[in-house]
Amino acid sequence: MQSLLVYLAVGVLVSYFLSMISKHLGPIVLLALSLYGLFTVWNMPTGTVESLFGFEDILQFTALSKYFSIITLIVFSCYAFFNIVWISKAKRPHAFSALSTLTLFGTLGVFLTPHLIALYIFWEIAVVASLFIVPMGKEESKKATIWYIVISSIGSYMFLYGTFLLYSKFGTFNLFEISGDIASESMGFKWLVSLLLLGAGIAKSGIFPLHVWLRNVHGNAPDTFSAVLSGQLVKMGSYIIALLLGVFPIATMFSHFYAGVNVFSYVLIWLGNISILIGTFMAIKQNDMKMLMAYSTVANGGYILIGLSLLDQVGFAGGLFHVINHALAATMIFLSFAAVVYRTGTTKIDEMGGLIFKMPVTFVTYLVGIISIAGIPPTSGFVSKWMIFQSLISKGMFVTAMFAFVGSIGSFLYVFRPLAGVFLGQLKRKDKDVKEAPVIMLIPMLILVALTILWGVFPQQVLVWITDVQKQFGMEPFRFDGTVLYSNLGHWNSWTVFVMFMVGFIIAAIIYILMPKGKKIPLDDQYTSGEFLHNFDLYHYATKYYAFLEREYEGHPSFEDWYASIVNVLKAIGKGVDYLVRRTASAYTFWMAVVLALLLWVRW
Amino acid sequence: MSNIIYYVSFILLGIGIYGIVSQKNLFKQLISLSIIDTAVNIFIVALGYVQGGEAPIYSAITPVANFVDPLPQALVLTAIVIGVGTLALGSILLIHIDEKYGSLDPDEIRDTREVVE
Amino acid sequence: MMRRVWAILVAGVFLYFLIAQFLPIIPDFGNADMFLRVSFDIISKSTTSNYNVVEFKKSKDLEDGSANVVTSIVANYRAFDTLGEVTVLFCAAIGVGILASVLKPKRKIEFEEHRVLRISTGIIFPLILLFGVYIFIHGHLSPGGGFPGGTTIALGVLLLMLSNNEFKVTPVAKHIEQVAGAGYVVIGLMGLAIGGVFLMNFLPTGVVGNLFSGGVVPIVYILIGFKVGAELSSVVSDLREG
Amino acid sequence: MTEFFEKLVEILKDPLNVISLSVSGLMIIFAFFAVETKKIVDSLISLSAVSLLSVLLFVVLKAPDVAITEAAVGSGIATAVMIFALWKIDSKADSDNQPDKKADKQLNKAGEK
Amino acid sequence: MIALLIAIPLAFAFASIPHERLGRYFLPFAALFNLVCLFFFMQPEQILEIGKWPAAYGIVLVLDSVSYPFLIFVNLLILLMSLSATLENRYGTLMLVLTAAVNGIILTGDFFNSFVFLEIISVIAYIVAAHKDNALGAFKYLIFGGIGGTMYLIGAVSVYIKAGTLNMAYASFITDPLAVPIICIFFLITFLVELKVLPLGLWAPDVYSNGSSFTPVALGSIVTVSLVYLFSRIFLNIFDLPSPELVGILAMVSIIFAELGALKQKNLGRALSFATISGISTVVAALSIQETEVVSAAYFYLFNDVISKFILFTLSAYLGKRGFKSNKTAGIAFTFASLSVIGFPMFAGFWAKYYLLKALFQVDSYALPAVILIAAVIEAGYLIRWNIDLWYKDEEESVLEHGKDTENEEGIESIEEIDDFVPFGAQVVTLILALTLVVIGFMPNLIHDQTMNIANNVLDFRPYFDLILRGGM
Repeated sequence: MQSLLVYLAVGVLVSYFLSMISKHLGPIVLLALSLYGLFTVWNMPTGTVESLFGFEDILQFTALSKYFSIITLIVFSCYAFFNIVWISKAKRPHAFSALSTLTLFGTLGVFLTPHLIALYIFWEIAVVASLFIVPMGKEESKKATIWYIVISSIGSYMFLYGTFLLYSKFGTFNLFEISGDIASESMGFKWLVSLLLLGAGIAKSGIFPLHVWLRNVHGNAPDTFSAVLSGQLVKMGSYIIALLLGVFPIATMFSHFYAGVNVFSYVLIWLGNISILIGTFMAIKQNDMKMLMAYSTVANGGYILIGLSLLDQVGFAGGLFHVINHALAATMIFLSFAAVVYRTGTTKIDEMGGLIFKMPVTFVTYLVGIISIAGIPPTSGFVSKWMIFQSLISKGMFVTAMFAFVGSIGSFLYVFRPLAGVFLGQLKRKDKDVKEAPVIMLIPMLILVALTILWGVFPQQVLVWITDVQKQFGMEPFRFDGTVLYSNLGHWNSWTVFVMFMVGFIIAAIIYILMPKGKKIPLDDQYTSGEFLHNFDLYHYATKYYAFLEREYEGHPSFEDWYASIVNVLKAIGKGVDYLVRRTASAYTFWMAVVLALLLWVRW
Repeated sequence: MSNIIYYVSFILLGIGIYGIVSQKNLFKQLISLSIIDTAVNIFIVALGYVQGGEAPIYSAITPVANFVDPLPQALVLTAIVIGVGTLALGSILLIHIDEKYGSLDPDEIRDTREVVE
Repeated sequence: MMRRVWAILVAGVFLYFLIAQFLPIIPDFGNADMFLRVSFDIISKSTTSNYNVVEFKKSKDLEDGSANVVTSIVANYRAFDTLGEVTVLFCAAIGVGILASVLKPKRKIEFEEHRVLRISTGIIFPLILLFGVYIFIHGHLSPGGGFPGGTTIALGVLLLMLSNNEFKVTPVAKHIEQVAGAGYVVIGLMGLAIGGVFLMNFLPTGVVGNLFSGGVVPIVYILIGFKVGAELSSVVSDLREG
Repeated sequence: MTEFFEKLVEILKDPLNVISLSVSGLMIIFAFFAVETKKIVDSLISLSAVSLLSVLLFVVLKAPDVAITEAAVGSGIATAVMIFALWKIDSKADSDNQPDKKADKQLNKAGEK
Repeated sequence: MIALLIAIPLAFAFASIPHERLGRYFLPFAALFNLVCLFFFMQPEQILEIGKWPAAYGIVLVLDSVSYPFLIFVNLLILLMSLSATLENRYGTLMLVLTAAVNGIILTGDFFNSFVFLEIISVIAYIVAAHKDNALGAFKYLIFGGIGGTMYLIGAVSVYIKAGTLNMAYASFITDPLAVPIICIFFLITFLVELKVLPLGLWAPDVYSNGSSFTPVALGSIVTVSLVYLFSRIFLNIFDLPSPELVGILAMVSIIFAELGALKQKNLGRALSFATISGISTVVAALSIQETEVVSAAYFYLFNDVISKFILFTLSAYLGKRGFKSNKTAGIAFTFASLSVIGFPMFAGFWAKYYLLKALFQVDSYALPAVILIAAVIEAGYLIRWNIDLWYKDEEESVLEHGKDTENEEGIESIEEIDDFVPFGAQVVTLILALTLVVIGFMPNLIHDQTMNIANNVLDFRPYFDLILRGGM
């Protein structure tokens, strides 16, 4: 592990200076590093302990680390592969490659250490590195960066405060050593510490109170980096949540509340519900496809949080599983968007259309991605959602189940909008000569497609990792053999389902081939009252696509506005301070008298 | 005359502070500052006074030492000179302010500043 | 009007602190007992030796030979403070020079010439100069010293300015300032060289009360006098020329 | 009440005390005038008066060195410097310089309320 | 021998009067001379009785293991500033005097002498503050600082009245229990003014934001360090702080409000001056908890804050309306400095915050860490905004209007040397300092051992007094 981190640290400089020769070399270095890392991590036995830079036993390779590092490295290799061509569009290629490598370094470090301070250091490294990539995107990305840094540092400073609280109580920074004796502390302390430490995770994975940064940042970041942001950096938050919920004996720390779920988890579950609701409904509104996927990330973060905080055999496994398939799905969706933007140059849905004829492979990637997001078999997205639903139903938490259900219905709706708007429908005039994305870009997308379907059909590999995690945390591991997954309500055989789907697909294909085709009419063929209409936008799918739904929650409260107004209040106070500064010495002397009076008052 | 001189110097100091706080005109503030200096000097010298002591100078009339405390006087010498240095700086700064804003009244100055910034 | 009320309150806080809190801890007026203060030994000039009675024109070769105890403190016991004090004035002079040099429209202050004033100034100025020099040469015997002497000289220069408009302080003042200031430091360094300690009184301190007594004290005061005179007159002329 | 008067009388026996008391009273009056008057010139003059009276007080307090220094520095150079500054400020108000009239105009404006 | 640290710069200053630019050339040599003396010819634990007068009567200069590191740090800062700043004609002389005064205020062991040096520093501060036609701010500072200086004078004299001597070591034997807190209140007010703890630090932003390349550095870095030394000497070593809780609370309030004030600013210099206020308030708040760990962490924090603000202020003075696109080195130094101020890992600032929080939690104070972290969030907000804005700014349009010094020579020179606007010396100095921050970020013990040593020494009075008693040259 130490060697891997050192290689990455060196790779930062190497990729920077190689980019000076040719800007395409930077991503290649990153690709090589992440493939090497993937190879190392895949074969590394869990439980190995190493020292880093002379600090003893600071790196500890747990099953959770293995799971998350593998996800990270897969995402990063596809990202780097994709960048090899895309980098020519980047504003500052050298800095872009170097900072991407630094981000990988930071995130891997986060996953590899249980030492809280080291974890914080790696965490902040990842944040800083990504912080300076984000503003390379669109014009609004500068404002987005402020959102990003402020909310992310709120989270990480909460984490730091909690860390030091633990340190002042137990005198150690190692999470695993702490976990034993925390249960004996006072209730308030337990609540405070758990919430503070989870603050980082909540802020990072865009759970409800701190979800506002996702739209700006994912929407405005450089196109391929959005894939990393949504597919990987958000998962750092999920890692923190999983780690704490697994390591801390939450069940014994807090009293049971409802349906065998303790109070703390119940709070978290409700946060997850609200995130699902907000994410889904806001995603339905969006017209920018990247922002749409950002809100879907919020919703899926809610799923992961619910699954993890159920803390039982099936639910926890489902949450972990949802991590990996949302990572894959989000990455492929954003990469396909990046490919589309690479060719057409816009992210607005209603400025595109009919690209299915021009970019079929990209379309397939996107299709599989949204199927996985919407949780339709045979993709891996279904498996995780099935597990989470099983756990919810078996616990009898029907309200949460309803929220999750609404969430998946909504996800059908919002993923269909870009599908219809961007790929189906009429081809725009300006897109007449758009070509399919270059091959280098297609390969990683296809790899992701293959992985999604593979793990949807044969989930054993992933489940092995997950059950290792559960064994390590002392939970009852998830039961499965072969492609058959057992829950205490029933079982599910993904292979059978896959076969059935294939049959249905073939039948549909035959019907499609045999039946007569529909006739194509160009848009300008239609007219009203003898007038030819040349405003095609009115006829675009995406215009007023879900008007009937949006009408229902128009004028909803917007959290961005709330936070912005808080900032304005702060600025008003600052203006007051500035006003005081601009007085003359008279006012200063008045303040001196006030301080003197205070001093005298305190003495008695 | 017990402690009256202390009260006098304190009252002078209070008047100086009152002037700094109450007067808008910056020149007045400078003047009040120098009043404060004078008050503090009087106070320090009074601290060194000894009942029935002579001026601390060996001379034909006072051949033997029955002196007031000379050290506070030495300190006050320093303080006076420092005060006048500050005063000269303050005056030249006032000239600058008057050049820049055309007034010594903080309100008018503030108005011009709002225009400037 | 509200300003005044606030001002009275502020001043009241300070006065309350000074009178109710600070006054009780300081001795009553005139009752300071000298035996607890270092200045007792300074007066009897026996800080390094044991107590001895100092007599005017008799006792000789004491650790400090100036009849004026204040001067002996200023220029000998606490000469380092005086160095700093000179430096403060020096900085103020430089500052006035800098700030006056960047004044945008040059507005020299003009007076209508008055004949009586001119002629009488011509007569009086040497006397003022002489008086100032006297003050700081006798600084260690009689009241006065470098600062009042130098200031007197500066006031004489001021009188010259008032009397005729063409008069201005030549750069000679700067050189006097330089020589005097550096001279003070050099005397200190000579003390370092001879006595091994900075600002040491390395000359023999003669009989108390003689003109040539007190070791370096008169020299220091003369230097200070010239320096202060040059600085203050350049300050005044800077302010006038603008 | 009575013992206060006795104390006062016993204080006023010494002419030095009489001098210092009257001087102190004058100083306070002048200082207040220096702060409160409208025209800067007047307040400058009363400021120098304050420092001159403090010279008397220093003499009473047996501090001739301080007295002579204050006389030369505090009330000599300091007042001259400030007067020069005031003249400069007024002479900017408009070109010709009769300091006092300008002082009236410009400082009534400045020193109001 | 120690006196040379003060005498040589002073002699240079006096000698450099007649020629306008002479002082500017003397300055680096004087600072270098001091450093060489400190490193090779002077070791700690020695005192100098000036004029061979015994400690109680005369003035003593003390070079103990507390003042030694401070001296080295301050002289180093002066040397760097002399290389990085553009000192107009006579300001070099002033800076020489400032060198002497700062060395003096750190070395001296005498209350009145420290007052004299304090006044020298203040007078220089008034002059320097008026640079770039900033007379109003300077005048406000003059009046307010004048009152503060008066307070210090009264305090020093009343020390003499109560203790019979002005020497710091002997002054600690004041028998009257009532007297010490009262006297300390005088000193405390002066320090709150000079260390710009709100609400007494309100003068600072108007003074620091005059867009000069050396005003904020000289006042905010060099003078502040020396005053922090004097603060800890008086309140941690000789007397003890009156009502430390109140001081801590004031400092916390000052941290938060200064950050809020900085959040709103449209002018980089002004924002940075507010940031300086909050930084130094953090140090004061930490010093008011008189525990070894916390004090050492406070010195570490001071070190980081001073160096980072040095870089930020210098660059912001030269920046004008331009972004970093044309000048990468300046940009990198600026970014490193701001990341270090916020306290990101890999920089010294992280270790400053780390040690501070660790020590604070060890002494069970939970409010100050929260305040520091909240302040860090706000700081991150606006500093990153400035960084992004300057890095990704096109040369022509400037999103935020920048400084009030744009109409004078800054604006003109910006046209011909658009591509490389920071003078070479400033670039080198800021880059060196930024790399120092990184190096400390990887090897914090270099500084932490020193600060622990200082803290241990400053908190017990015994060795200091023994040193004075032993006397010597």
